[in-house]
Amino acid sequence: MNVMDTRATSAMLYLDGVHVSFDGFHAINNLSLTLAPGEMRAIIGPNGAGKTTMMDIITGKTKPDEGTVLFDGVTDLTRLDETRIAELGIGRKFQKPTVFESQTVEDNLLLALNVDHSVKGTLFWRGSKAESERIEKVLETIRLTDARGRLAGSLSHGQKQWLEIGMLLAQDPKLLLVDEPVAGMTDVETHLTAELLKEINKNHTVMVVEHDMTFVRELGVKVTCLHEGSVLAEGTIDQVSSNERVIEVYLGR
Amino acid sequence: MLANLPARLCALALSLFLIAFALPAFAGPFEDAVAKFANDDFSDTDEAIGVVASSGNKLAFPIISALQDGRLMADPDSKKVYVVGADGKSIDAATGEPVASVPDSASAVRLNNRLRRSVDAALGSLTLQSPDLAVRLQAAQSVFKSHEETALEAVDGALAKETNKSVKVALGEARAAILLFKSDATEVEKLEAVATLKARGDQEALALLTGMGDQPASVTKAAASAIGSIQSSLAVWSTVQNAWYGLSLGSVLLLAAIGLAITFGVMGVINMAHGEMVMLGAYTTFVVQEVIRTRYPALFDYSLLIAVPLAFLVSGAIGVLIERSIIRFLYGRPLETLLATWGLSLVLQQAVRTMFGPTNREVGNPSWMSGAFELGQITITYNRLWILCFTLAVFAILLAMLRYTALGLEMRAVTQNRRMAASMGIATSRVDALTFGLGSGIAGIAGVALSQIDNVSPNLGQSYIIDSFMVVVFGGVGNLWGTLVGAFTLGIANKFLEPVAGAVLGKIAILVLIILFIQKRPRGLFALKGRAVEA
Amino acid sequence: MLTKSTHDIAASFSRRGLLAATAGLMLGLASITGAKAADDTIKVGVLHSLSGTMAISETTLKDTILFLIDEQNKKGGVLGKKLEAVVVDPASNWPLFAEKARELITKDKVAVVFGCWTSVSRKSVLPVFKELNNILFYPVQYEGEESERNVFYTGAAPNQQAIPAVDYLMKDEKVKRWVLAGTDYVYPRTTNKILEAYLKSKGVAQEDIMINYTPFGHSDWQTIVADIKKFGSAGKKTAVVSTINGDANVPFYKELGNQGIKAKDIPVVAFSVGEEELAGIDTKPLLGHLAAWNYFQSIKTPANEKFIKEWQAYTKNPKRTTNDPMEAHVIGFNMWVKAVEKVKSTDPDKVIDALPGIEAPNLTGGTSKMLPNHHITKPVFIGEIKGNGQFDVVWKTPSLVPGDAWSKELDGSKDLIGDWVEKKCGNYNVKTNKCLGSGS
Amino acid sequence: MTPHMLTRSLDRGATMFLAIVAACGILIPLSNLLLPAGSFFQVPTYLVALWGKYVCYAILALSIDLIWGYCGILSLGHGAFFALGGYAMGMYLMRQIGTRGVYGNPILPDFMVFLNWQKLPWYWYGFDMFWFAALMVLFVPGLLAFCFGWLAFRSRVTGVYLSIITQAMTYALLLGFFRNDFGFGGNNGLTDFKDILGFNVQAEGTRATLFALSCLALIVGFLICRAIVTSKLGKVLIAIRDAESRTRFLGYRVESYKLFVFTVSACMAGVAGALYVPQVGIINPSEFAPGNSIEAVIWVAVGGRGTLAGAALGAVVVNYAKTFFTSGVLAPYWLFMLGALFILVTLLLPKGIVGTFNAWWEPFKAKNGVANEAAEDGVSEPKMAE
Repeated sequence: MNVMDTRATSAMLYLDGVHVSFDGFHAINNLSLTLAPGEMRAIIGPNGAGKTTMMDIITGKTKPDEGTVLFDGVTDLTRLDETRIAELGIGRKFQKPTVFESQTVEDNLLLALNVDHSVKGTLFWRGSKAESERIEKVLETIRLTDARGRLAGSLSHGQKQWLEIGMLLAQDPKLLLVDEPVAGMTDVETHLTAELLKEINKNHTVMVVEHDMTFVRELGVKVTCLHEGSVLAEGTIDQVSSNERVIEVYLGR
Repeated sequence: MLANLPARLCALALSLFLIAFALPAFAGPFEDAVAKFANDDFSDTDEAIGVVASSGNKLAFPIISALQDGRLMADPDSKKVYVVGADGKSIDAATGEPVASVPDSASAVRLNNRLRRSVDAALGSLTLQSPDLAVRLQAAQSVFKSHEETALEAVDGALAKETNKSVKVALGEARAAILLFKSDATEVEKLEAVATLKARGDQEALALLTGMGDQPASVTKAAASAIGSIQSSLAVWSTVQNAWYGLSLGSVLLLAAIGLAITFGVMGVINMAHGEMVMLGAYTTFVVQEVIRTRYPALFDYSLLIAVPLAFLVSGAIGVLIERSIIRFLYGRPLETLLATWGLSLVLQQAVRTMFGPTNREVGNPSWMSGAFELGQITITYNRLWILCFTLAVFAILLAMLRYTALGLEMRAVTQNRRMAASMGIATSRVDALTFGLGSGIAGIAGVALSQIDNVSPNLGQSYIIDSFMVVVFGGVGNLWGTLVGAFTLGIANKFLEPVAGAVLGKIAILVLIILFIQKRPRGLFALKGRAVEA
Repeated sequence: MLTKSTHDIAASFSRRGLLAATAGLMLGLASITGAKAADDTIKVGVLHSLSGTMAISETTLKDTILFLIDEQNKKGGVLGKKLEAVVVDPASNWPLFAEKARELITKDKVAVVFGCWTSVSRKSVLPVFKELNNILFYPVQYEGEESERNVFYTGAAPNQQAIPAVDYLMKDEKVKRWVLAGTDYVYPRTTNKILEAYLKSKGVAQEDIMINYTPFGHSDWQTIVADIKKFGSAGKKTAVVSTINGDANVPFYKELGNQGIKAKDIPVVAFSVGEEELAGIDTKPLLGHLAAWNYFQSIKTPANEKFIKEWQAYTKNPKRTTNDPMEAHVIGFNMWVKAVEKVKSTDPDKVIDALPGIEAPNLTGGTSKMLPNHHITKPVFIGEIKGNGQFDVVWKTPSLVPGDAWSKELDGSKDLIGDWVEKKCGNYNVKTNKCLGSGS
Repeated sequence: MTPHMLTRSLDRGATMFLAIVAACGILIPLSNLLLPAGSFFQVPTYLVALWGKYVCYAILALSIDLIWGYCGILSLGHGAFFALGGYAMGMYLMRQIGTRGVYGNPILPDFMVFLNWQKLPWYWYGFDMFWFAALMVLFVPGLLAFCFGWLAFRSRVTGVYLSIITQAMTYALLLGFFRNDFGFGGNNGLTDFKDILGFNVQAEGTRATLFALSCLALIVGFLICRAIVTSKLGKVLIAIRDAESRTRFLGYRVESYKLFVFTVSACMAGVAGALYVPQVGIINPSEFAPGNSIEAVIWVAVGGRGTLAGAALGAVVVNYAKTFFTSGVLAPYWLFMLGALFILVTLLLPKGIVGTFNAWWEPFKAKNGVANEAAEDGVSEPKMAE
């Protein structure tokens, strides 16, 4: 017990023995996973492995049937709702790019800034120079400065992915959960995204879920392979991709 | 069995009438009494009934049964009274002699409720020994109801000869009822009567016991205990009765909601014109019955069977039309569908109002849907029972259809993943139209059933639409079983609340409970869980 | 800072939109004000719902007025001018009733309005008629407790319907136990209050009276019919006095029939069920149930037979029924014509003053008279439902009953009278000799 | 509202809208009162009353647009808040009748006297004072909306479920207010008002003033809505409308936002109802009828969802159409017209009148070299909540 506790307190994210089932289907099955502060981790796994459900659990969208989910070593995430978890400093990018399509790129980022999110605060909000500067900086990082006035809905798929990452940056969370950031991107865009994530990782802990093995390889980080709701293998990309069970799962029996 | 009663009575009347025909008439107070029928005065008629019934004259039965059926004609000018036989031949009521024709100035002797009771009582004692079982039973029951002392002799006579068990019981009860109110009956007789009534144990027995007036102390005491035991058994039965009412209300709710469960639950289309589909089904029934009434009256009992497929086709076809012309442009915009279909419901209502007029139209109950039977101490009406069976049958067929037919499979495929289904070669737009048509068609069928218990007016649909939505939302969208459980839960809850809180407060309470329930389970009773829902 | 130029754009567009819209509305305004009343006709307003829930009852009344105007014009109109009907549809929407009343009087300049069915619609238009000083003929039986200068009540007051019916049941059927069942609105509430007080004054005990209210359009009557059955089996003769409103009656009677409650066991006397309502039901199981009205289609008088014939010819429907509120309109219309001819003017003030005392034949053989309280004298009939959807009159009052504006049975109103001839007051307290409230 | 918020909310479109409303609010009453009756430019009193009614409906439409157009909450029970506001005002007006009622009872309204009520129910206390009634006009609908919203939004009832339970709410209130035992006059409701703050409600001056006040309320309501939707809060609302869970993952407490606008909107609806009652002269439970609320939503759809001015315009256009079609030869067919209007608008003008108009001008705007930006009101097509 004592050993586990030490692990728990030092980790940025700590999942242990987590179970979730929907109508008898075990989506997450005794899942245990630890993410150290400052780490970037890639999560791979076939469809239905429970990757997105895991993210749902971490961000409070789904409550686990049992198990421990700790953030920053102390906070029990299973007791909190999405808003509170976001306020604690966990940002999430969805599998399908989800931006506010009827608002401008700039407004999207403005909404994401981690300033006062209360009703009163937003009602009486007046822009500040610091905020503008931050938005400016993020716009540059995600290369959307020229598109700042465009409706987010009119962006290309790749741009939307970036805008969403940009929103994560504006949110400035301690932990970023990034779900399939390069789905539908060109090779160039994929490469740029990998660079971007590495850049982000300098100041943030990042968890990336991705299918694209080239991309994962490019990230060059520790990889966890999920299958049927639990961890199948963990290690470098080479270790994992040579793991027999992983091959079996991916290629079918 | 009881359904043929009038026919049997007619036959009996005819046979007795033929006997009477052969006998010569004799003068006396009987003729004076008969002449009173011509006065068109309710008190005189009442008096005449009493005298005729107790006269012992062979004409008494034909006269009184003719009076009951409106076949006793009286001529106010000549004061002559005629009995028109069921075969159209007439006799002079006073003499029994045949007459060629009844004068034009004669009109049927009128009755009111008081007189109808007198007629029943008179006929009761006159037919206690009829050869026909059903008539005897009916007679015994009439005597029980009227419990007039004069009938005691006839009851005793009939009791001695009776062989049928149920008629015997009925006669025994009639006798008990008479004795209970007979002032000079012995205490033993009265105690026996109380015991008989206690054994009968229903509302009417209770009525007699509570209303029996001054009695010897022992009888009063026995009656009090009998009342107590009847009341406690009735209390149990009333719970059963409430449950039955709940089931019945639930079946009506389910029937109205089931089509909506398809269009709203399966397709996600909020069809505010759903109620109007129900209304169209009801009007189809009306049209079918009109045609049958004017052309093929013999088929009346089959009118609903004919109306069901027609209503399905009419509402279904209109449903397909609506889907093709309006709703298909609005997929993915459920709330706009709501607005467009609301407009549509206004148009349909006004269209029906223009075509059929604003007033209620008469839709009759076929004989097999009329009346009621007793189950223990509760009354079960045939129309409610058939509607319950019908609803369950529709539900089962629908479920089977979704599960086992190609269309059902396609429907489920399209619901779950439209793009995938389309890429697999399913003509999604055809499936959409058919699904909507199916939902509307079922609403039409519901209209056939609802026409049996409710108004057939342009407003018919309006009264069901909110309830239907509540049922579907309460049960859980996208789940037919949820709709079933939701409908019966709401029906039963409503019927158990109604006696306590009254109809209005009961309904308000149900609505508040639904609102609170949705807070607890935002997606209804049987919500789908997991990621699929959110996607 | 983020959307600095955005609004300017939106502005220019919504401005144009608004300008266009405003222009459209102004045109609309002009089209309303532009309408002018023609001088060679006398306009008669018809304010009955042609859509919505009340269309079921009110459409017939609209047709009745059109028919009467047609007949009158055949006779040469009134004061040498043709009558012209102005029909509006208040759509069973009470505020719309007030709006339409205002429109009829101000825009169309009608001389008189025939209209309303529900009490609430009358209450809604009442201030309008008072303010604009016009005349409303209200043809439906109602709860009483009202006598307004601008309204003439040609339907029955409670003492012209409810009390005679109860009297009949008490005397002829020896009823000892009463169920007062009604829809929960003011007419049944008031009628039942009056009846309750009346029954108690006749020695009926509280436990022998059961009062039950149901919502509008109530369709599931199983429980209530079972309750009535239970209440009726207490060993005393029981009757139901029904003030159940229109739509709810069909399922109510269907349930009664199916649960086997026969009129000879528990008769139901209804005040809102007429020939029109019965048209939607198979009446065979209802044989013997009663209704109390001031008119039945089946009443055989020459006037009635002529009326029915002409009406059916007018509507081109040989089966078209007639009913009590229609007769009320017939009487009201004829009274108005007589009053106008008497004062040779359609000026509301003159007509209002002329109307009390005017007599007009009703269709059942008598002559109804407009009373100073703006109610009329009417005969009361009790009819039994027959198998053919008609009524058979089993009892009638020996003479015409004058309508009471204020019920003698209620504490609040027993000292009140309406008298627009001498006292010029609708709610005059005879004890204190004062005209209460704003009634003058 | 801070001056800063006021200036931000006043763009040219808004200013134009306000100018038109203000002009109507001043000119119509003046023309009605000052010009001789019958002259061409004189607006007859009945039109003042009629248009006063439309303006109240416009306020209601505005309140619905605030939550539906900007936050994606489709309330099918907003008529309930309108009616509650109306009842609060109606109760004040009833108490003002005093001894002028037909029974002359100084305390009890007529309907209580003739149903033999002996004393005033507790919830009628205080309504003899205008300030109290005015407070209740805001407080009662606001409180109901707050409680209802607190329950519903916290447990994340959204989309059609929310719509259906709002409908259940207004339906339950409808049944309740129909009951005479509730002490609000049952089906007849509250009527026969005499005066308001000492002025005769039927006097032309009072009508004109009420009309002007309604216009003023529309202006204030519009400004409040504009201030809300042009603030950052407005952006959050649109974010909630378009992607609710995304907003939540950004750390916004979505339920608080919804609760805030829902309550504000209910209060606005209450004010609309309160102004409506003295002008139409009656308040009755049928205002709670679910159909009324659906119709109000349709006004918004017709005018243009997510365009505040459009919502107001829609209310006026639809109600004007109703007035127009329910008279004369068209009367028997007006439901066909109204129904067809609803169907055609949803099919052909999904953005409503103002929204379509804006979209139509889009190319023109681009040609003139203005950056192709989205404005909050209307240019962007709102995604329907699901």
